[in-house]
This record gives sequence, C-alpha cells and structure tokens, in this order.
Amino acid sequence: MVRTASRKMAAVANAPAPAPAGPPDVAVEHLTHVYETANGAVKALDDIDFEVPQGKFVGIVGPSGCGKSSLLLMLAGLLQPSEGRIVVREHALTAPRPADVGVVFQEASLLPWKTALENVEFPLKLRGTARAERRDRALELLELVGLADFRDRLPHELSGGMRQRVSIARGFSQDPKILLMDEPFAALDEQTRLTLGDELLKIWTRHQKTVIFVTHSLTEAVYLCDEVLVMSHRPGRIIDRVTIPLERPRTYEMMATETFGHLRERIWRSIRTT
Amino acid sequence: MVRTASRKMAAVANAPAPAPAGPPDVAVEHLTHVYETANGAVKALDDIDFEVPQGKFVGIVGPSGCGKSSLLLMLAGLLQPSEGRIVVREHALTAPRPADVGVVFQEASLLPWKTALENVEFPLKLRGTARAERRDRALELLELVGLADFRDRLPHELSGGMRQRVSIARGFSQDPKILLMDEPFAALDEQTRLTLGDELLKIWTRHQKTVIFVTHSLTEAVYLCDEVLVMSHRPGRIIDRVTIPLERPRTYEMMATETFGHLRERIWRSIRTT
Amino acid sequence: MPATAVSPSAASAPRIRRGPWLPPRALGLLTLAALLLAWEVLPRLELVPPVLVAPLSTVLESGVASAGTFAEAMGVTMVEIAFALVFAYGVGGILGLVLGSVKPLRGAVLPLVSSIYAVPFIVAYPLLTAWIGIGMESKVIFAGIYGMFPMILATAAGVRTVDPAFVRAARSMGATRAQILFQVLVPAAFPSILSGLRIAGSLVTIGVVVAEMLASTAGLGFLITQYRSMFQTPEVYFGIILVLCLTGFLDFLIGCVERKAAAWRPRKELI
Amino acid sequence: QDVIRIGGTANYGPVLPVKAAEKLGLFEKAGVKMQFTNFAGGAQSMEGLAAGEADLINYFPPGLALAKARGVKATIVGASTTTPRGWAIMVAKDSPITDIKQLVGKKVGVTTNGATTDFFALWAAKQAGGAITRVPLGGGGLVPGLLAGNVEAISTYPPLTYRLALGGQARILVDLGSAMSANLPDVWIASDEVINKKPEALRRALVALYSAIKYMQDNPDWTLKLLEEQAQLAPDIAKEEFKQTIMGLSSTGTLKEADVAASLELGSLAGNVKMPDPKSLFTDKFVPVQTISP
Amino acid sequence: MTQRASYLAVQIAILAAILTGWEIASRSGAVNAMLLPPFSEVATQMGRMLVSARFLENLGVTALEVVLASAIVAPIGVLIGLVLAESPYLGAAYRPFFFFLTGVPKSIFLPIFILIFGIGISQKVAFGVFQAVFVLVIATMTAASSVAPELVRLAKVSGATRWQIYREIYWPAMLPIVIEGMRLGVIFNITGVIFAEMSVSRAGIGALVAEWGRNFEIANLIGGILITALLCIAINESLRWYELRVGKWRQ
Ligand SMILES: Nc1ncnc2c1ncn2[C@@H]1O[C@H](COP(=O)(O)OP(=O)(O)OP(=O)(O)O)[C@@H](O)[C@H]1O
Ligand SMILES: Nc1ncnc2c1ncn2[C@@H]1O[C@H](COP(=O)(O)OP(=O)(O)OP(=O)(O)O)[C@@H](O)[C@H]1O
Ligand SMILES: [Mg+2]
Ligand SMILES: [Mg+2]
Repeated sequence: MVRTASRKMAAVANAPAPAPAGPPDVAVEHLTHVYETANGAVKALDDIDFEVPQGKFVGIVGPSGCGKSSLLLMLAGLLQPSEGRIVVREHALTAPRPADVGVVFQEASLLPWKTALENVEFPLKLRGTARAERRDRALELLELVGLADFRDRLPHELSGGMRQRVSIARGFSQDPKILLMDEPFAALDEQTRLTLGDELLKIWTRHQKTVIFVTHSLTEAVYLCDEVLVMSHRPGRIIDRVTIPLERPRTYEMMATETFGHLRERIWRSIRTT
Repeated sequence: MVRTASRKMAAVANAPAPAPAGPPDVAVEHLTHVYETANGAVKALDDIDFEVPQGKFVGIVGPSGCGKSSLLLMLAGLLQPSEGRIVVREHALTAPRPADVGVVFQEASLLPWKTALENVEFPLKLRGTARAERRDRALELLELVGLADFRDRLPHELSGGMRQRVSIARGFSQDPKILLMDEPFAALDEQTRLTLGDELLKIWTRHQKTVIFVTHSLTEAVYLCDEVLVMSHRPGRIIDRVTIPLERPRTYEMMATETFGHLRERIWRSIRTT
Repeated sequence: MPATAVSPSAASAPRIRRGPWLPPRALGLLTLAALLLAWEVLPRLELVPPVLVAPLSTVLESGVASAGTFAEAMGVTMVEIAFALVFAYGVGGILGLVLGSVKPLRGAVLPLVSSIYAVPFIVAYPLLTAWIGIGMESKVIFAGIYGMFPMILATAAGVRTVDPAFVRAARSMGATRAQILFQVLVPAAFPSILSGLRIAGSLVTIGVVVAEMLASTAGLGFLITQYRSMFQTPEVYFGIILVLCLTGFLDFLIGCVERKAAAWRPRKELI
Repeated sequence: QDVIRIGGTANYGPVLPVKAAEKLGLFEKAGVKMQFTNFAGGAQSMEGLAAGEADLINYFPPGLALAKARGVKATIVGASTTTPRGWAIMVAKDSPITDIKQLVGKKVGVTTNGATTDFFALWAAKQAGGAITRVPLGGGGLVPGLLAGNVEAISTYPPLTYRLALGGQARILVDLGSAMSANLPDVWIASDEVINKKPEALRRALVALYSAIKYMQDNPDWTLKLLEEQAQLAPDIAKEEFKQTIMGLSSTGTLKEADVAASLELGSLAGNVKMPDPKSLFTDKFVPVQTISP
Repeated sequence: MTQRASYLAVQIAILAAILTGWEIASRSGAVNAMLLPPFSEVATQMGRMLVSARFLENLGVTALEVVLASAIVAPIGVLIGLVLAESPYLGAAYRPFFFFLTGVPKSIFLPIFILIFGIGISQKVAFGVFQAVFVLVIATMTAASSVAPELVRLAKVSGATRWQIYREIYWPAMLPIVIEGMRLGVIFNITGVIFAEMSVSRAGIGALVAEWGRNFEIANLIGGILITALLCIAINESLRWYELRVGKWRQ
C-alpha cells in the first residue's frame, strides 16, 4: 500500500528534467526472481513494480545482495524472470535488445584479449560500423574517461578503476536508448567519480537517454537522479521512491545545500529501516 | 623537498592511537616500479618513501591508476620493486610472508570451487588449523560480515558485494600482523561500509594490528585512519601525509564535526592539486 | 631511516635470478644429441640387434640412396595429411563450437560423440577399407574423422569453461550467435582449442600413416611396412624420420598460431 | 629344465601342433618346457626372435634370408609344410576371371609386401605372364577388399581359403597346393644362440612338435575335435583343414636343399633382392626327428 | 534431473536409430551382409563371447593391462605436463620433444618395446603408457597454463606452500581439462594395448581380434570390437561422471 501510494506521488512530482511525455520506456510488472542453487532456492527479487518514463534518470539503491544486479540483468534481457514481466519501449522483453538496452556491468567483464580501444570498439564492431568510424568514436570515449594514453593496453595491464572506466566507455559506445549501469563508479576516486558523473549527465541530456543507475553512494544518487528507488534487504522489494526535485543542470554547489542534505538523509533513513 | 618536510611533520605529529613505540612495522625506501608491457614501459610508482609504525592505521588515497594496488602488491611480496626496498618487521621483504602480511585484494579473487565458508577457512586450512576450530572461526567471521546464511554458497552464487565481504572475512581469518586492504568496501552500500569499518577498527584495536588501507572514500579515510598518505597521478608519488588527530574510539558523531570536515577538505584539496 | 639491521646486500638490489648454467635450448639440443649418439652407437656395438634398430648413419645413407622413392611417398602422405587436417580442423572445430555452446546439444549429443570416439576403429581399419577403399581418399576420410573427434571434444571442453560473463556482455551488446562464437568463444577458449589442434593434428598424422601401413599402395606408411616386412630396417627408420619431419612441420605451424594467440596472456606467475 | 619359447600365429594350421603337443603332454614327455607366444605374422615372429624373445618360430625361407642379411642369427631346423596346400589365389564368386592369365594388369590383394601371400601373388603374375598390382590389405582386409571390389583377386592362406571356398564368398582361381611344386611355405627356424647353447632342449622341443604332428595325422577324430575346439573352426572347415593342411605337414621335418632353393627362388621374384646360398639357411642337425608317442 | 532424463532419452533414441539402421541396412542388402552382418547377429555373437571362458580370460588380461597402464600414466603424464608447463627452463628444453613425439605413429616402436620389456604384460602396459602419455601431457600443460594468476597470488599471500598451491589451486582449477585429457588418454591407451596384443602376445583381446580378422570371422570381429568399445565407454563415462561431480562449481 505504501508502495503504490508513494509511486503515485512520484509520478505526480516528476516534473523537472528534459523528459517528454509518452509511454514509459521501461515498465516492470510484478517481477520476481528465484535462483535455484544446490543448497535450495534464493528469492532475490519479490514482486517488483515500477515504471521509468522516457528520458528519466532513475537511481536504485539498496543493501548489498538485495537483488539490484539481478534486476538489471533482467532488464537487459539476460536473465528470465521467475514471475512477472518487463516491457521495454512498448514491447515485452524476452531477449537482449541491444539497440534499446545497454549495460555497464558491476564487474568490468572486458574481453582480456582485446586492448582498451578494441574493447570500447567492440559493440560498434558487432554492428558492423566501419573501421575508421568506430576507431574515432572509441578514441573519443576513451578520452572522455581519461584513458586515451592507455588505448593499446590490455585489461590485465590496467588498474581496477581503469578497467571500470573502459567498461563505461564501452557502454557509451553501444549508444542504446536505455542505459543500465551497475555501480559503474564504485572503483573510482571521488574526483574521477564527479567528473564522470557530469559527463554521464551531459550525454544523457544531449542524447535524450533513459538511465537506470545502481549506486551505493547516496550523494551520487541525489546528485544524478530524477528519482531514486530504494530496495529492501533480500528478497529485494521496492520500499521507497524518492523524487529529487533539484533543478537541472546540477552543480557541485547544490551538494552543500540543505535540500540536498535532506534528500540524502531521507534516502539514508529509508535504507536503514530495511 | 616538500615530501621530506611533510614526512618529518607526520612523524612528529603521530602521537595518538594505541601504537607502542619501537621500530616501524613497515618501511618503504625509494620504492619505484616500472611495468614492462608490449607497448613500452609504464612507471607506476616513483621513489616512494614511508614508514608505518607498529599498530598504526594508515590510509592511502589517490586517483585511479596512480599505483596504489601496485604498492600493496609489493608490500605483500607479490611484486618485485624495480628499485628501492621494503622492510617488514625488520626484515627485508623478498617473498610473501603470510604470517606477517595479509592482503584483501581489490578484486575479491575467491576460489570459485570453494563455498563462502571454505574460502574463509582457506588460510587456516593452509596452516593446518584443526577442522573444527577453523570452521568455528570462519563461521564467526562470516557472521561478522553478515553472510552466515550464505556459508554454503559458491562465489558465483553471491552478489558482488557479498563476494567482497567474503574476501574481507578471509583476510581477517588469516590474522596477519599487518593487514593490507585494497578498497575493501568499494562494492558495499554505505550502511554495510560503516558497520564493517567499525568491525575493522575493533579487530585492529583488539589485536594490535597494523593496517594499510586503500580507499577512494575520503570520509572513510578520515574516519578510520591515523594517517592518510595522498598519492599523485601516475607515476605515483606520495605528495602529502595527513595526520588524523581525532581521538579513538571514533564515533559517527565525529563525522559531523568541523575538524572532520576540515581534514576531509584538506585531503580533497591535496588530491585535486595532482 | 629505520634503525634496524638488515643485511644490505640482500635487499638493496632486486633479486637477480642467476641464469642457469646452460640455456634451455642448449639442454634440449644436448639431449637430442645424446639420443642420436645412442641411436648410432648402440646398434653399432650390437647392444641392440641391428635388425630392430639400425645405426643412424646407415639410416641416413640408405634413405639418401632411396631418396626418390621416399620423396614420392612423402608427397602422397603430405597431400593426404593436408586434406585430412582441413577436414578435421574445419568440421571438428565447428562441431565442437556448436556442441559446446548449445546447451541441449551439449547435454544430449556430446556424450555420444565421446562414446563413439571410444570405439577403436583403427583396429577395424582393414574391414573399413571395404567401404572407404584403399586409395588416397580413404586415408583422408579415415584420418580426417579420426582427428575430428579430439578436435570436437577439446573445442567443446574449452567453450564450456569460458567465463559466462564474457558471453553475457557480448549478448547485451547485440552479438549474434556467430559473433559470439567467433569473437568471444573462440578467443576465450583458445588454449583448449590449441591443444585440440595439437592432438587432432597428431591423430591425423597417425591416422594417415597407420592407415597406409595397414592397407595401401603408396605413402610413407606403406613404405615403412613394406621395408619392415623385408627387414630393411634402415629404410624403416628413415621413413620414421620423415614422419617426424612432418609432425615437426605441423607442430611448427601450430606453434606460430600459439605464439600469436597467446600474446595477450599475462606472464605466468612462477611458484 | 630348459625352456624353449616358440613363436607363431596361434591357430594357424602349421602352428597348431604346438598346441596339440602341449595337450598331449609331449613336451613334458620329451623333457622340455615350452612357452608359446602369439605373433601377428611371420615377420613379427622374426622380430621377436631378433629381440631375443623367441627361440623357435614358424616362418618361411625368403623371410629368413632377408632377416639374415640384416644380421639376425637364425637357421632353419625343420620343415613344416612342404607344398603350399590350402594356399590359393581366389576371386569373387561371380568374377569373370577364370584363368590365371586374366590376372595380368589386375589388382591382387596380399597381406603385406614381403609376406608369403605376396610372393605367391608374384608367382601367379609370373605364371600369368604379365605384371599385376599387389595391394597390401592386411590379413583382415583381404576379404573385405575382394567383396567390396577394391581388388580383383586375393592371395589366401589356410584356413581362410577353405572358409571362403566352402562359404561361397569367393572362388579358388588357382589352388597353389597343386599348382606349385614343393617350396616350403612354412619352416621352423631357431635362433643360432639356441642351436649352439641349448641344442638338446631344442631337439626335445622338435621331438614333441613332430610327434604331435604324427599323432594328429594318425588320429583324425582327435584332431578334428582339436580344430573345432581350439581353433574354433566349423566342422566342414575343420575337415578341410585336416585333410589339406594337417595332412600336408611333414612329420619328420626332413629338409631338402632343393625345396629351400625353390622357396628362395620365389623370394627373388620380388626383384632387387639377392638370395643367398640355400645351404647357408638350414641345418639338418635335428632332422629327421625320431617321433615318440604320447 | 528431468533434463538429465530427457538427454538420456535422446541418447537412447539416437543409439536405437543407429542400431536399427544398421540392422535394416544389412538385412535389406543395402550393405553387403558378408561385410556387415545384421546387428542382431553380432549381438548374439557378443552374448556368446561374454559367456565363453576363453574370451573372458583374454578380456581379463587386457583389462588388467589397461588398468595398470592407466594407473601408471595418470601420475606420470600429469607430472611431466606440470613440470613442462611450470618450469620455464625444462619446458623450453623438452616441450618440443613431446610435441614431436605426439604425432608419431607409436606402433613403429613396438619392436623396441619388445626388446626392452619382452613380450609379457609389462610390454603391453609400457606400450599403453607410451601411447597415452603424450595427450595427457599436452592436456596437463594446457590446464596448467589456464590457472588464473590471481588465485595463485592469493594462495601465496594466504601462506600456501608450493605443494599447497598445487593441491589447493592448481589441482581443482586444472581438473576438468586434465580429465578430458585423461579420457583421450585412456582411449589411446586401450588402442595401444590392443595394438600391441595384435602384434605379439600370449593372451588378450587383441590377439583374438587379430585372429578373427585374419580368418574373416566377421561377426566375432565386430562383436569383439564393440565389447572393447563398451569397455572404453564405461571408463569414459565414469571419468565424465567424476568430472561433473568435481566440476559442479562451474556455472
Ligand atoms: N547466479 C546466482 N545463483 C544463485 N544465487 C544468486 C546468483 N546471483 C545472485 N544470487 C543471489 O541473489 C541475491 C541478489 O544478488 P544480486 O547480485 O542481484 O545483489 P546486488 O543487489 O547486486 O548486491 P551487491 O550490491 O552486493 O552487488 C543474492 O542473495 C545472491 O546471493
Ligand atoms: N600487470 C600490469 N602490467 C602493466 N601495467 C600495469 C599492470 N598493473 C598495473 N599497471 C599500470 O600501473 C599503473 C598503476 O596501477 P594500479 O593498479 O597500481 O593503480 P591503482 O592506484 O590501484 O588504481 P585503481 O584505483 O584504479 O585501482 C596503471 O597505470 C596501470 O596501467
Ligand atoms: Mg550487484
Ligand atoms: Mg587498484
């Protein structure tokens, strides 16, 4: 009940940001997932319901192991729901739809035999983009994540944070309508985190993307998102939706404001009650 | 020059915390590391010098790719310095010394064929601890990181944060004199992060350990450490040492204090200048 | 500076591993030389009956004397091996990829494949000639199929051990089945595929030569059996040397592929 | 008691007396121990002898001549089969070939080059008056090769010849037993080491062997039973094997230089091989054997 | 569970189809029944063999040789493979020898084995080992090179001795590939033993098979080969079962 109520609220309060009206880009209905393991079943997600209108930036926060990554896998069409369904851009999702949905995974999962540049090029190569074009595009993105000097390095020659940045660049190069990001900045220092967050916002605004963003940093969640979904402990449920009414473009100064502090506090309290 | 000066300062200012006097646990002298790759050499660390007295909690912060993990690998005896040397507990380090130095790696690196429990037991098993005893100890530690229910799960059945927690528990179970931790809490939500930070402090105080702790969270660095080393961009150098004079035991309330804020700010500024 | 006493020499310079007293290549060559020497000397001193092992020099002499015969046979065998290799690698590799990556096939068909492989067809080779004949094509068919099985099995095993995260990432980026196979699974499974190439390669050579030995009118295997039943031991061993040359050449080719493909691997940690 | 290690192809007619002698207790009676090793063929037996793993083997003179040329020290000590009874050139039952002359230019299957079957095929070619192609198929490949049409004729040995003739899978084109003169397709060959160091044991083994032949030839019923049980031959084939092969065995081992020479002549058909003086190949130190009864 | 059952059903169906196809082809004359007698006939013959003391005795000898050879080749092959993979020095020196010899038809060397080991069981066992060892060495080398370096690092700092690293890290990580090599190896081993028996022996299936071939006893020949194959398959399947059991941790 609380859930439905807050959801209505969120829908109403969702005024700002460059989102045009229209059917939601992502609609999740009664989504449940149970993992079968040798030691019995684990219910990872329980009856998840939400919608993400086109062009929104939605954050997901919740305790470790609550099912955030599982949810993202399902949204990407990589994991079949045990119950419920997912509608992406008005079509029920049954398999990956790379043009619509792209993922930046929690663990970088770079192809170890490809250089940083080749990894970023990979989605373009898959769809047959011409060599020169994809090279330019990939280089641009490597520049963006600060790794232009490392274009010819193999993943095992990069630091943890560098690998994660390559993975982010790869997600951008795929250029999907909807970008799912699973703690993309976890391995990065605060400075890089801020810079990349701003770059992400720029890309999001410029290309009218929809972003679903898992993070553990509440500051980051408030700074980036239009709305933050708070998930409960296992089995994951959505226990709160917090709309972030801060205006766009966001600036670092906002972080010091009282509203920002309150919003952060609000989410923090939600999580702690789980 | 700045380096030596600030180091002197740090040595003088290093008064608080439960550290008894005596020779330093870890001494790093003129440490340099150059990686040879197919695309030429990368200087990862340049002339690093520092000492960690016994029983200190030292943090290392610095931008992504500045050489923190490389430094830790060398402190663990897993990577040979190109120049300079490391002295651990009065003996030059040439190979891993598991009784003296333990590591929690940046990437969890659990043994995929062992369950969570067995992974935590692993260091104990290696040194021939009796079955029952090591089981009890491992269970206790799994409990500590909140994974008692997941003792029989294999790593691939755990979430990213859970894997990292298993890895932390394993580091604790090894019970070395000096614990090196490479962004151990990066994949954890803020709540779990705080809890585990406190547990770490408890273990540190109780067992008189020396801890060298890499983190990207400045708040965490200030909250946990006696001293924070700030590293520069590649090639990594130590550009600042910030002594944290907050008294122990630390409490969450301290985070809201002005001193805390200033210290955080001080480190932040140091990093930004890199 | 720490006021601790540390023996300076131990730590000041990074440990330099003292080079072995003999470079490894030299050790290998030395061993080879020892073997060749034994080969020459033992039969000469009649420590082994010369009808079973002929001294190396005699072997080379008689080989050179019948160079024409051997060259012709070698040509035949090489052509057979080449065709059989193409078959074993091509068909075996593709079947291995498919069987290893399509789950139902992997569960239902792969075990059958390895069971069929367990049938010792080579023992029944003379009987098989009724269907496959005795000409060059029969060797190609037999050796091709003989080598195809380990290729299938090794490829499938390699594919199965690929980290699923890679496949997942590629799928989410829109890779088609073929793209997943050739751009993700093949490079990721390469070590195992490589050992498949090696084992299949040797089975092809063995299949061709043994089939020639059992029933044929041309090729190195044919020559070897013929010389053997006529007790022309030096010629037999010259034939063996030629077979070794063929395997050596094949191994050299595989080695080239290996070096190229393994370039990205991190250097192994020494224990 | 000395051991004589006999090598040969098990259940091959001329080698069967070894089994018979064992069954009849003749080795014991003669005062020697015997150990039998099954070799896939004569050439393998010869290698076994060369490796010092057999003392007395069943093979044929040209093979010995070749082996001796490579330094194997062995000598024929007794005749086994004198005429190639049970050996034949066979064709498919509906083959148009009816005369040996028609073999010219045809493919004839043999076991391996240099084997007895091969020399017989060469002999057939000589009779035919033109070249033939010998195709080595291995023992197991002869019949499949013929049935599948890979070769037009095959050179066969007992009891395969009987089996095919009686079973109707193939037809005898030339019965070599009647077409060829005596040429010793089987002889017993001992290593010179045994001949020199243990002549008495060897003599005893030969006594047991030839006594068994004598007994077999004198007791058809017992022998037929042996053929059926030991060699697992069907009754009609066993009968043929007895009549032809067993009855064709020499019961004294007596060696004639002319027979050896005839055999070597066959060997020289293979071309470039120069055959030695027949005298150098055999010794009649042990023959004729005085047989005993079990 | 049900999935396993359905796989089994598919396998049985395929097998049944093959056998039926064989039976029909042979009975209808699509293939020459003299060369490929109907399966029913072969099966009858197999049944007869399996109760014949002579056959079982020989089978027993072969089985013993195979088991001995496998027991010897497993540790030797794995050890050599490990040494060649782990010691850069010995590896660089001797790897080429192994790659070379793998591709040589081993039957050429039979006379040398007779020379060294005589004709008894030891020769068959040694030859079986010789046949199988190379694949196993190659598989072990592949397996050793695929051990993740992170895990080795981890074990080192956790205090593992060299032996513990091999036992705790290398062994489990290598096992699937080693077992795959072992499966290939056992098949090589059996073929090798039978080949050796066919050439020279005092007992064993190989001698029987050779004789059946020589005398064109076709039903016996095929039956004997099938029984040998069943033996191989049994060993193969038990290795696979073991592999599945120890490899459960792989997704
Ligand atoms: N492949 C799997 N097999 C079985 N259980 C799994 C599997 N993957 C995840 N789980 C379980 O599902 C639950 C949710 O996992 P998930 O990875 O979605 O969590 P998360 O919210 O992403 O956590 P984190 O913040 O730690 O990454 C956990 O309890 C985990 O143990
Ligand atoms: N195995 C390697 N081979 C070559 N270069 C390497 C290797 N490991 C690290 N490097 C390089 O060394 C530098 C430092 O890497 P390191 O992993 O120590 O950084 P880090 O400070 O831990 O970064 P992060 O915060 O992103 O984890 C980087 O430039 C990286 O590219
Ligand atoms: Mg996750
Ligand atoms: Mg790092």
